[in-house]
Amino acid sequence: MNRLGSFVLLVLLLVGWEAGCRVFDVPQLVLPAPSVVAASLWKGLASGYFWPHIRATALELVLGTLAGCALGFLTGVLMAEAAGLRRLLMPYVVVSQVVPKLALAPLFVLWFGFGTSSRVVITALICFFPLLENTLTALQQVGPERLELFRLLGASRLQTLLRLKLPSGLPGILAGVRVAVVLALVGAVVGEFVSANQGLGALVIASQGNLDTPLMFAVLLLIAALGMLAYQATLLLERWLLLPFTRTS
Amino acid sequence: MNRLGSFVLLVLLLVGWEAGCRVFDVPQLVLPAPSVVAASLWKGLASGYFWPHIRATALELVLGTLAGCALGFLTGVLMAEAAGLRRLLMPYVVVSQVVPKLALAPLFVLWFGFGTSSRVVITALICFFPLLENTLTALQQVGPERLELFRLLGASRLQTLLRLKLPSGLPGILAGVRVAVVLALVGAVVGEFVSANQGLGALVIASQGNLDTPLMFAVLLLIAALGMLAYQATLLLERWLLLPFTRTS
Amino acid sequence: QAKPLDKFTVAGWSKPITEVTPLLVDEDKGFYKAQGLALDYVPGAGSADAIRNVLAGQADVAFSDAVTFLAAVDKGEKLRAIYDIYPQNVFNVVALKSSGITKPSDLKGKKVGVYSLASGTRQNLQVLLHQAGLAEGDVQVQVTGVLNFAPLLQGQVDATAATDTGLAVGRRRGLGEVNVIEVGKYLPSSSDLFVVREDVYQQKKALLARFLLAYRNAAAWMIAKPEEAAQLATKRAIDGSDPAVNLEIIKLRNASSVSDLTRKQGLGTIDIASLQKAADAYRQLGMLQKAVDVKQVVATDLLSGL
Amino acid sequence: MSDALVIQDVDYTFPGWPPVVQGANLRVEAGQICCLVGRSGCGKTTLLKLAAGLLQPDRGHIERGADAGFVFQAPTLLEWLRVVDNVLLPVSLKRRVTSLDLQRAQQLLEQLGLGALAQRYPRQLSGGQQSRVSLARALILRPALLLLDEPFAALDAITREELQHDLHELCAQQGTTVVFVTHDIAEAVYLGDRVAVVDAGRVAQEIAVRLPRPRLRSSLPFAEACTQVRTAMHLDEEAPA
Amino acid sequence: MSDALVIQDVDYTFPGWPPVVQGANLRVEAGQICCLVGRSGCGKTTLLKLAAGLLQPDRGHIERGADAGFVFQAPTLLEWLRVVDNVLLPVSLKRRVTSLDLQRAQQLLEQLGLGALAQRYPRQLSGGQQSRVSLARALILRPALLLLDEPFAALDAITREELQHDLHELCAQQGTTVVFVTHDIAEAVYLGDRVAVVDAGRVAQEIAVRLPRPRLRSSLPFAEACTQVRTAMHLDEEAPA
Ligand SMILES: Nc1ncnc2c1ncn2[C@@H]1O[C@H](COP(=O)(O)OP(=O)(O)OP(=O)(O)O)[C@@H](O)[C@H]1O
Ligand SMILES: Nc1ncnc2c1ncn2[C@@H]1O[C@H](COP(=O)(O)OP(=O)(O)OP(=O)(O)O)[C@@H](O)[C@H]1O
Ligand SMILES: Cc1ncc(C[n+]2csc(CCO)c2C)c(N)n1
Ligand SMILES: [Mg+2]
Ligand SMILES: [Mg+2]
Repeated sequence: MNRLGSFVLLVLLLVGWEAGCRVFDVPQLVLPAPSVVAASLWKGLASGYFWPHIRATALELVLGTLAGCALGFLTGVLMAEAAGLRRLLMPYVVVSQVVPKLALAPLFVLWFGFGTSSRVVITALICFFPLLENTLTALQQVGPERLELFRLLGASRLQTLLRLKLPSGLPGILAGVRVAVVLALVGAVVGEFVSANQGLGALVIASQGNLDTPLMFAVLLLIAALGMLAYQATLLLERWLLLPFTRTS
Repeated sequence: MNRLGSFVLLVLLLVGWEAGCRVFDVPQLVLPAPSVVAASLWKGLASGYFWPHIRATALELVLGTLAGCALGFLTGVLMAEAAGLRRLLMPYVVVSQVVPKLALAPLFVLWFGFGTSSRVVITALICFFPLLENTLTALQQVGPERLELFRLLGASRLQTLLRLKLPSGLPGILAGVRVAVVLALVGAVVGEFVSANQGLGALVIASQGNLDTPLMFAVLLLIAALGMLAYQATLLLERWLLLPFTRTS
Repeated sequence: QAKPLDKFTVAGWSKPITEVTPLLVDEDKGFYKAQGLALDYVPGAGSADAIRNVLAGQADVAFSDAVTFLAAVDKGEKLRAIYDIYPQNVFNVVALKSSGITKPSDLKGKKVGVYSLASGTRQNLQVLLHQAGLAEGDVQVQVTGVLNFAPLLQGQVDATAATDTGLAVGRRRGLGEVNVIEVGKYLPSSSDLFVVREDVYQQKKALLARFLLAYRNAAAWMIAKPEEAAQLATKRAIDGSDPAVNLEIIKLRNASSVSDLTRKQGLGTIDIASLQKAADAYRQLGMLQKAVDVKQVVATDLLSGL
Repeated sequence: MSDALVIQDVDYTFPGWPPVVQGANLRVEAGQICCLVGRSGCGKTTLLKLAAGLLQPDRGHIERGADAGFVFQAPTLLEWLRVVDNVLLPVSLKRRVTSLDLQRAQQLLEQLGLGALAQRYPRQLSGGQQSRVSLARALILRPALLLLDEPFAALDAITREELQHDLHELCAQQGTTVVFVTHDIAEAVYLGDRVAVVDAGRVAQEIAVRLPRPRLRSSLPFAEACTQVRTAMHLDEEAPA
Repeated sequence: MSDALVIQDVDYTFPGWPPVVQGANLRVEAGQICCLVGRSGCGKTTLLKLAAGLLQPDRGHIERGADAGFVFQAPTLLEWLRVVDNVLLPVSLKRRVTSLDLQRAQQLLEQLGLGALAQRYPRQLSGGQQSRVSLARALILRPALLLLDEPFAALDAITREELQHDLHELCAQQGTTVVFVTHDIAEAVYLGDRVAVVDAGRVAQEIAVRLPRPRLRSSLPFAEACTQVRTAMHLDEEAPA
């Protein structure tokens, strides 16, 4: 039903866009009509032109997400467990977030080289923050009576973390993962803007330089599709992880 | 104590950086020493060169954060209340997030002009997602027995939302605000990369074009300071809002 | 007060930087006010932005490099170039002295940096390679970002494509001994043009002519009084905090603003023949799909009336 | 007299599990107090939630007046509101809280022995105090029907007996109908006009308690009524030796 | 015999509030059952948490053996674990769960009347069932000291009396020391070797119950012991008329 609604909405948007482009005779350089974009997309896919780029970005996305989520989660756990560490490190974390990666990307290249790794680092750096904040908050929200229970049972700090705080903070943490996955793709693409010869981000820039706006939109579409895919995968993971909270039998 | 620790860490980092630059004779173009950056920073501040740019970025940050948080919060509430709406709109929201704003910024200019507004829109668009996801999750985590209570008391949907779901979801929502505020600054700066004559982002680009790395680092420092300020303000707001949960008397 | 000023907007390829000082000093010098214009500068990140803003009606005239202009025409956009801002080719390829790279053919197999895949540096690198019978595939093109000399210093690229001002600033920032291959030696052609939409050109000739006159005066002033321009840039240009650097940049731009033709026929005169040659070269390189007849897309009448 | 609550032939099953309520019937006349007793897990809470409209019966039919006060088995207080605001919650959801409401809340708390705790947060109360706050919350609007799920379970004998007395007075005064779940047989007999014994999701037996008020717990008829309920619950074989 | 729990001159104050426990003294000999009774809010739970080491006394001194089982006043189950896993939680925090542990958990649940519910989640249980699960959790490791905070408050009379019996048997067999908070005087007298009356944060009086086991609730000495406790609690003025 809602998939249908979503689809109908999509069709309406596309038709409106196409009509707008034709009626107002919008220059292709400014905003290409969907039909033109579709043609460009099809051409790129059929000729195999897009595939290496998709593969490059997907690889960075996966590696960056894994690294960033691991980092964000671990830092969040550490900071939640040691308030002192939080006060010590949080300023640096905030700085690492607000400083535009785009400006630092040239320096990353100096440090990490031109390979995939420099972009994986950027991706990880961009996506680790939401997970950090959500983990931090979720772990601190455990009811005091449960903490008392675990103290009574002589649970170690690690056990309390793994067996109590993590499961009960899971929904909040997973909200952070959803945000992180989406940001990771942004990170990967932005990293490619600056320093990559391959990948969807590099294609965007190249198409901008060629004034090939239809190609740029086609690439943006691919990026959107990749993002949807990653997001849906996260939702599936989430549904599976939250089963114990939702199962009725 | 930890402020002290954080400060000591900072000093150590700076000293190490300075020493590294001097010992290895790193070209300024590659990585300027802190002393050089400090000089550039001081010059810009003293001459008043930075102030209009700081003001421009701060304005965008404030307006964008307000708009983005309002949007993210409201969308989150709507999606939490109407699961159908979530399935309908979420794909579009995800697309709006993964499509790189940097690529779209030129189009934003066409739609919203060259004024502050186009950057406020970008900022809002970038920072609304974490708040959306966290609101969505936090509102759905209310205990079923509390919902039953409110049903029994004949509370309207709005009342249940305002008087039950919001207060009990507050910690999670505020985690989203913390992420949003930080992302908002990134959004403002990235927006300025493309379409601004003024602002710290514009200054970064200008300094890069001039190969003036010390200036670039000085501007990045300003951005970091602005980010810290915004983040600390959020923490204060949070502490105040969560008083009822933490007060002991 | 006399009659109200007409709003006039220039879309640039950059932020309001020292290079474009003639567009930034109206408050001080009044070149445009004198023509009844209230000038506005909208920034961009590359010439494509400038062209796009003009096409969308956000600006009246675009400050665009020649390649981007020709590519837009090639894509079927109705545009016209009305003023040659820099008749000289400002692009070059820079290598460290120690690399032994001195001519285009030395680049074979090397790693060469460009600002971005969208930039004029890349297109001009291609031109250069073509001269040596090489194609882009014969070198490793590496995107470096605008801080392009840093990887060069660090040895992460063997050479990097740049502009004359970029190189000058780089030298100031401690680039050291380098070999410079100037693209202008191989393809002497215009770097940047003022570009307008065909319909605007047809309908607002008078207005455009007033603007061009004002710009020509401003450029002439900058050539005549580089020190004053450098001083004003400290106030008006976003990157102009150091007057000495400003002066160097301004002198370079003054040099690229004049050619034999402009000395004869006045600043801004478009050299149709050399632009046609460039267009043909770009076509050969595959940067353009169709043959562009330059005569059809430039306008000389606006300047000749001045 | 009219019925304030009618439960007729009601079934309820949690999806995927065996039925919990099966063929339940209960009528409570207006102004009466009906006590529900029964073994743990027999379906008392479910029945009460059905009566309150929180659960929809799979079959059968339920009738009741509009406003009901409910005390959950667990206190369910809002931890970000002070005690007095928790008590006033039902009022504040209906209209602006007046100083009269505040007064009444304070008076109720006083009566429940919590007068000094009005400005605390729930986390600062003992278990029994919390359960009394939730009772005050149910009473603040003077509903015509009270559905109470073991409201006194966490209270000591003295407080409990005082509150039993107070509750009865209050309900008699205002003509409130009460359905009262309890595990304490003496409590059921002291309070109830009728005691309904619930077993396996239905009302197995109803015992009218026709003792005059005030009821003396030490009196013989009282003990006899208790025995009657114990028998109905199969309790009078003394606990296994 | 040695003492399994010693509370000596203990004070406790929640910061910013009046003292809750003041000069509390209690000794429980190994293997004894000591019941705590007292008015709601008098400090029983606080005392128990002090005994368990969950709160640190401001003054005074507490001694006890290493392992203690605790039943909180509210069940406090982990909602993402099935009943049996909740019961096995203490084991799984100590070591790998063996099939023997599983067997024992199942048997405990059986004994508490929850045999059929082992695979449910806590949200699928009634209030009394949840409180029994938390009791099973406290018993699974056979601790030498049990601290129970109204474990049977949510249970019906039958289940309750059965469990009182079972608990006593179990503790007698294993020599377990028990501190048992309850509001039910008969329960205190049935279970306790001693009944300690708590008032205003201290043990106001201790009453030894020297009845032979099994104790008959209907016997005269039993009733006398109850009266004794009621008197100590100033309860024997019959509830106000
Ligand atoms: N966190 C707290 N802050 C302040 N006061 C508290 C806090 N917790 C409990 N108290 C107070 O301490 C007193 C003793 O509480 P405690 O929970 O020990 O009572 P109790 O004897 O167990 O009562 P009940 O039988 O109702 O469970 C109560 O009056 C309560 O209001
Ligand atoms: N969500 C649920 N899903 C499945 N079964 C449930 C659920 N909630 C309750 N039950 C079962 O329904 C039965 C009746 O539950 P109910 O809460 O009505 O019992 P009760 O009489 O109130 O018991 P108690 O005296 O222990 O509170 C119990 O056996 C319980 O296990
Ligand atoms: C004199 C002059 N210099 C540079 C450019 C444009 N340009 C050349 S390379 C590059 C990369 C920056 O992203 C840009 C914008 C121009 N048109 N004219
Ligand atoms: Mg119940
Ligand atoms: Mg207690």
